Amino acid sequence: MDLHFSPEHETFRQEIQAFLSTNWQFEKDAKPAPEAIKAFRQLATEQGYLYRGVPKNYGGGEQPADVLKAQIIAQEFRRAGAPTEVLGVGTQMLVPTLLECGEEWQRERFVRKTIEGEYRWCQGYSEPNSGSDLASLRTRGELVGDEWVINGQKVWTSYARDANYMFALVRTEPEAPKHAGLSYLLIDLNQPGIDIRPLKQINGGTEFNEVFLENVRTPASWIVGPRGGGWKVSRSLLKHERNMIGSLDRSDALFASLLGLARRVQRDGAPALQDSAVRDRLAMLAGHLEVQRYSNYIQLTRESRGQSAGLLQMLNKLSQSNFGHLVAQTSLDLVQNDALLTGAPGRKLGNERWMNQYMGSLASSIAGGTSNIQRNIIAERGLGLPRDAANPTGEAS
Amino acid sequence: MDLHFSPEHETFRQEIQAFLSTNWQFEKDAKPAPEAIKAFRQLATEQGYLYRGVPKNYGGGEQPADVLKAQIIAQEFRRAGAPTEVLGVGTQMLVPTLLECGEEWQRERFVRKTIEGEYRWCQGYSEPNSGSDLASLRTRGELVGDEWVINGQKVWTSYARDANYMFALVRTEPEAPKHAGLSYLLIDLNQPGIDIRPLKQINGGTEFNEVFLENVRTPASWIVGPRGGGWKVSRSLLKHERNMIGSLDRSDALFASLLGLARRVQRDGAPALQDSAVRDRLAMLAGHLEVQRYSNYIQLTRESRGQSAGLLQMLNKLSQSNFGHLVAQTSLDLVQNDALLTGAPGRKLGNERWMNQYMGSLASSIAGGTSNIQRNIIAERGLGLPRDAANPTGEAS
Amino acid sequence: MNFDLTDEQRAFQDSIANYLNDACTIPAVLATFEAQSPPALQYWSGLMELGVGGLTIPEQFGGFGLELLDLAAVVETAGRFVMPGPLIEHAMAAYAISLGGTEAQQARWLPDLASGRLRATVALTEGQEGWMPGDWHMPCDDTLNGAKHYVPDALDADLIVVGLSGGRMAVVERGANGLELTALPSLDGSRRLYQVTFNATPAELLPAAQECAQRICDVGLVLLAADAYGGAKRCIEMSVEYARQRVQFGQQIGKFQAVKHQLADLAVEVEPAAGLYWYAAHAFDHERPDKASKAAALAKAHLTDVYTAASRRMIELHGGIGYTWELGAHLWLKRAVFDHNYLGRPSLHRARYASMAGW
Amino acid sequence: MNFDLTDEQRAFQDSIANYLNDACTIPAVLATFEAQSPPALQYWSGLMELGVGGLTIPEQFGGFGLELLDLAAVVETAGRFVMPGPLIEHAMAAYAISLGGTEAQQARWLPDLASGRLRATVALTEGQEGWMPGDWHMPCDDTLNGAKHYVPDALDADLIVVGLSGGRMAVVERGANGLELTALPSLDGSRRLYQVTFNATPAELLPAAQECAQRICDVGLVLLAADAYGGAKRCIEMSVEYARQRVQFGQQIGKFQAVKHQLADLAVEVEPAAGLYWYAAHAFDHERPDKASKAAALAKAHLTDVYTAASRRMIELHGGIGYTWELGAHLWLKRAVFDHNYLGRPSLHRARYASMAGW
Repeated sequence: MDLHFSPEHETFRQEIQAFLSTNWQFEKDAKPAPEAIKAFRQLATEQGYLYRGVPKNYGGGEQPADVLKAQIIAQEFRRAGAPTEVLGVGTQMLVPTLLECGEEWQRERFVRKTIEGEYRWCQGYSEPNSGSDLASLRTRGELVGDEWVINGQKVWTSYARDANYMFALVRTEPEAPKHAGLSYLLIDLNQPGIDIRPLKQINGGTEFNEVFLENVRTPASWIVGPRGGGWKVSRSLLKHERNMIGSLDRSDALFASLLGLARRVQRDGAPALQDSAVRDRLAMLAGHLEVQRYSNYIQLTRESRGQSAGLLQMLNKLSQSNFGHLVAQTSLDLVQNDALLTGAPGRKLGNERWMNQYMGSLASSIAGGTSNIQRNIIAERGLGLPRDAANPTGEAS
Repeated sequence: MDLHFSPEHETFRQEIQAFLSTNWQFEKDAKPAPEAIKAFRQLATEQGYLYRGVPKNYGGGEQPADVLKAQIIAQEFRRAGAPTEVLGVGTQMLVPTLLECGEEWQRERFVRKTIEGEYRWCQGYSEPNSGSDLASLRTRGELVGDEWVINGQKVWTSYARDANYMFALVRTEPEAPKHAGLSYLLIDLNQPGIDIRPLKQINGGTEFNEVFLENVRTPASWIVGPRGGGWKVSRSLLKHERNMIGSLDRSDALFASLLGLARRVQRDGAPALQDSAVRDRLAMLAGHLEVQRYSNYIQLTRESRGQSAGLLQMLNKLSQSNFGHLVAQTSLDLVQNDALLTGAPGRKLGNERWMNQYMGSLASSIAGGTSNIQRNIIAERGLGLPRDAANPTGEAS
Repeated sequence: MNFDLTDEQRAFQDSIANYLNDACTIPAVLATFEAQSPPALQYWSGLMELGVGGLTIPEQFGGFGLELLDLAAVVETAGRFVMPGPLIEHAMAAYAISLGGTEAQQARWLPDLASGRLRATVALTEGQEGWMPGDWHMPCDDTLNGAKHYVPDALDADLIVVGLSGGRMAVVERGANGLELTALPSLDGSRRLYQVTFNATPAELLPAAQECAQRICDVGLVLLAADAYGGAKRCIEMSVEYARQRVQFGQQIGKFQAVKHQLADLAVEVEPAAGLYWYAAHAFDHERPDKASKAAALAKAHLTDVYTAASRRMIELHGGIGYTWELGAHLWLKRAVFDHNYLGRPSLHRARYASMAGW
Repeated sequence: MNFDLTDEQRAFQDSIANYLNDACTIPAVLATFEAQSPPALQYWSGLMELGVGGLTIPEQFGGFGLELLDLAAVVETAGRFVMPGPLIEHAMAAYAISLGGTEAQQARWLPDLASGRLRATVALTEGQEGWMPGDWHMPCDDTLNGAKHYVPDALDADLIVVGLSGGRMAVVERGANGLELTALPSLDGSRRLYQVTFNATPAELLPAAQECAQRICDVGLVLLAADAYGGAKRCIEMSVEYARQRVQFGQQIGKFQAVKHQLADLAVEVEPAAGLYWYAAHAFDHERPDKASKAAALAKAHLTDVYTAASRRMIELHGGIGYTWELGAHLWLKRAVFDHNYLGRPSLHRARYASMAGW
């Protein structure tokens, strides 16, 4: 057992640090011009620090998989405040899918422009009547001549207003059984018939949107995988969706803030952190946090050896949501009066910022597979309990 | 709203107190002779204080239903340490069933001797493969001449070794659908073919037994209700099974002991009860206890008016189990080192007595309908969620 | 033994519910969040017409002279509808004048508080926590100087009852000299909060308030508990309703055993807990003040904890739609947070309970 | 970055499991509860033949000189089988002599502790709580006087390492003058407890133990955490197994979504938590003692809480049969309670963690 990095990896870290100190000299709070960012990304990609899983000929960094190097890059880039890969479903979901299931011309056409940030994608999966149950999607696509004509409605589409393209699951084979009737289509959003409406969230944010599609058209060839194979293509993404390191960082930061809150807030004339009930509660949370940390290390270790992290991997999301709920409950007790407030434009945000976490922790047990669906998956695929058609896992049964 | 009893009921209380001071003059710790107890019970029954729901001609007290009078009787008898009704499934389950579903000769033959304690009953429902799912019972009864011949095995039979009779659900109509094949039979245990084996429990107690029946015989007429009607007959008992007052008393006593424990036990050189985490936890439990108390009052009030207590009634058992689990968790934290011990013959019992509650609280979420079955009942019958054949409620679907 | 609401109390709840069912729809409450001006007024007149303002005000001052339980039952119903406006604070202020004012003060203000012509609120905490009388530090001079925080619906109030050092209380009238209101960004937009600053502001002391300051706080605790019970119960009903309608994987989601059990677990927490606020309200009028205070603290702590759990569960159960502004499930969540921390977090009141219980 | 057990550690776990699978069946462990004489011996020789006794004892004294993690991995496996006997206490005693004894003492005792020819236990608390070195009050004189409580498997022990005032430690040998053992009725009958009384009993001081007394306790905390993890994991496996076999209402109970979710919720608590004890064990050998103590406290607190929850859930899930003595599910429940409160309840160690974290 060794929690340090190998000499090889430490050398790699120094290499990165040298690269960054030469090529990214902005202060933490500086706002560099978009061109500077673009140029830096390109350089870092050429060095093989970004888009490591994407071949060079599509504009990627093309490096052998090494989760430890990936972690070192993430750590050092963050420390330097340097731009990382463009975030979003385009780079994180579409690109890996195209690399795995796309045709050559599709990769050439879409990958480079996506990782350079020119094509910005949104995901068209969920529909109003298909939240957990994606197999029941109803948005229809009909092949008319050499074009798909698409009609329907998508929902929970993050950042659709910033996107110029969508990848979507569309029912193209209405006669086929549920899962077999879906195709994975790419759609240009810059056309008539597309109507994007922001969905206001309970915390006042509007990252989500409804997208209405009325006689929207896309070329017949803009299909990834075979007709009716969209479900399978969309599932191939699952292994690319994870970003454990980021989630552990968030938990660490969350806990550190909570501890700070408990130090700042007074209870009975002393910092709340001196109250034995608060100490017990925070130490309990610390236990959960360390569990996440070491589980993360175990997964990194196994993946870096090409082994499967098995059940552990299936537990990450639920662990994470549970932690968020526990933090929410604790913070409500600690913020006292400021829980009655919310952020307002132009007003300095105090402890009421915790109310965003209080609400946001609910989103995390809904988005990306509800906690109940997670439990089905854990029980059936993880623990091997007998499957039951009436116990959905978001999976074709 | 009035938490006091009416003048009529207070007069009744005085009447009871007068009766008790005249007729039960034993000290709290005295051990009166069985004859004295029997004579007292008979007198109290003639006065209409015991067996109030049983007609005089079967030896009962025969009084109009009045839950408040029943509560007053229970309170005053307990305060005086006077004998109450004979406890057990005979008086609490069989007698009401016979009164509701039995034939006249059955009532005459069995009721009086049961309430006088001469006939001691055990219940033959559960079987090894039918815990929650009673409809799948397999013990068979065949009518041979004018006798039922019974073969099979019952389990979880409380106090079977003290009983001389059993009432049992027996499959007499093997061709009929699951629930329709059961009959409710009365069986004399004093015959060959009965083999009673104690089941040792996790806390070392042996109240439960297995009862093996091999060619056991009972007269053809010792059937309550029609052939194949046993399921329905057994369900008619449900409304007699409750004893809310007793359960609230138990919760009160449990909480008072826990508080005493927290006062006695030292933590950081002071009574644990001075620790803010312990205070918070106990106040939280006090909330649950008061919820039970007032829910109990509401139910008493409604029942005394002939109204239904509806959903509240369905929640009692789960509330009670949940409270037991919370107490168990809290006591484990409080008893500290004594949690490592258990009671031993001849040794004065200290704080380790809590380990009995710690284990017993598990029994309460298993016995008499598991907590999961309770949740199904609450959701379907209480909240009106759609029934599902795959969500058992212990009820014929 | 009679532990239940009376037929009259239930009938009154029904008439309030009938009114709010039309007037206080989810879109209407959502609109109050977005309105520039304070939102309370629209429900105020309706409720006052129904007589709510005077329920617990003595008959000689134009009220009905009823008990706190009668009012609490109404607040339960208002809580079901997450009704906007300072119903609870108005009642606390009226109690302060009833119990702490001179006869002249009572005669001057109570009739108009009963009819709803005057609206009142209370200004208690000066910063963090500090809701209970022992925590009030504003000096009690001829005029008031200092600031009070988290004052609900102050802009709309004709009278503000202010907590002062030593547990004293005084009344400040709308537009008084040196009175300044700053709107705070309120999480529960249907209960708008203000910072209230006093600068040599004239105020009228309620001479007997000092002896009953805790009782006035207890009124608030009991009514918050009632609001929480009503809200939590409604959360279950809405969840059940949604679970019966929403179809996923070819069946109503209410058929999934996991959903059933989550709702059953919620029912067991919420449903039997009404008695906590009933008893606390009843004790206010019929028991020694210390016993009533204890019951009020426990009811507030327990029921507002239950409410936050219930509202969170409701949102989760609704899935993505539950997280949308439009659906309005968040109204209950935000009210639950208000009830939870306004007048002090549950753990504070559990600690008070423990002390009052002599632990 | 390499955070996992090694292939060697796993292989060793497997060989222990193979042995215990035959030797340490549920009926065998149940029999130890009922046996008149202490039950540890039957597994002792088997484990010692496999080399467990000497894992962490230095090579020059006949051990393997491995790290605490190597031993903890074995204890995890023993925990899976609720193995009777003082494995943990034996290890604590051996560490006390390794770290605190003179070279002569080491040479005298360690080889026999490594081979298992000698068995050892530890005597720490003197009444309520009082497990950590600062709580030991027995005077450290030429001979020992006083009593220690809750001493596991003392009757079977050749050496008892006793905690003394000022965090000192001394060794008492079997049959020493004035040494008296009284059996206590132990909830976990596979770890029998004794009250040990000393009456002018000769003892040999471990001169350097005072500096490392906390480290010796940390060994115990880490190993209890490992035992708890192994036990909790086994509870899930047995529950899953039963849920796959038991049929009610015409289907395996593991098909019911409620059962699925209860087990999934358990898995999320148990499965990822192994790293807590791994890290604590690793830190013992590779980090500053204060950092290692902190990790040990957290691992013990967290994992033993998880274990009690898992064992209770397992019994509930088994229904009536789970409540029977014969099935043996209670063995895990009782071990969970032992692990939970032996060496101090979780809330105590969370409070210690909070202090060590500088909160």
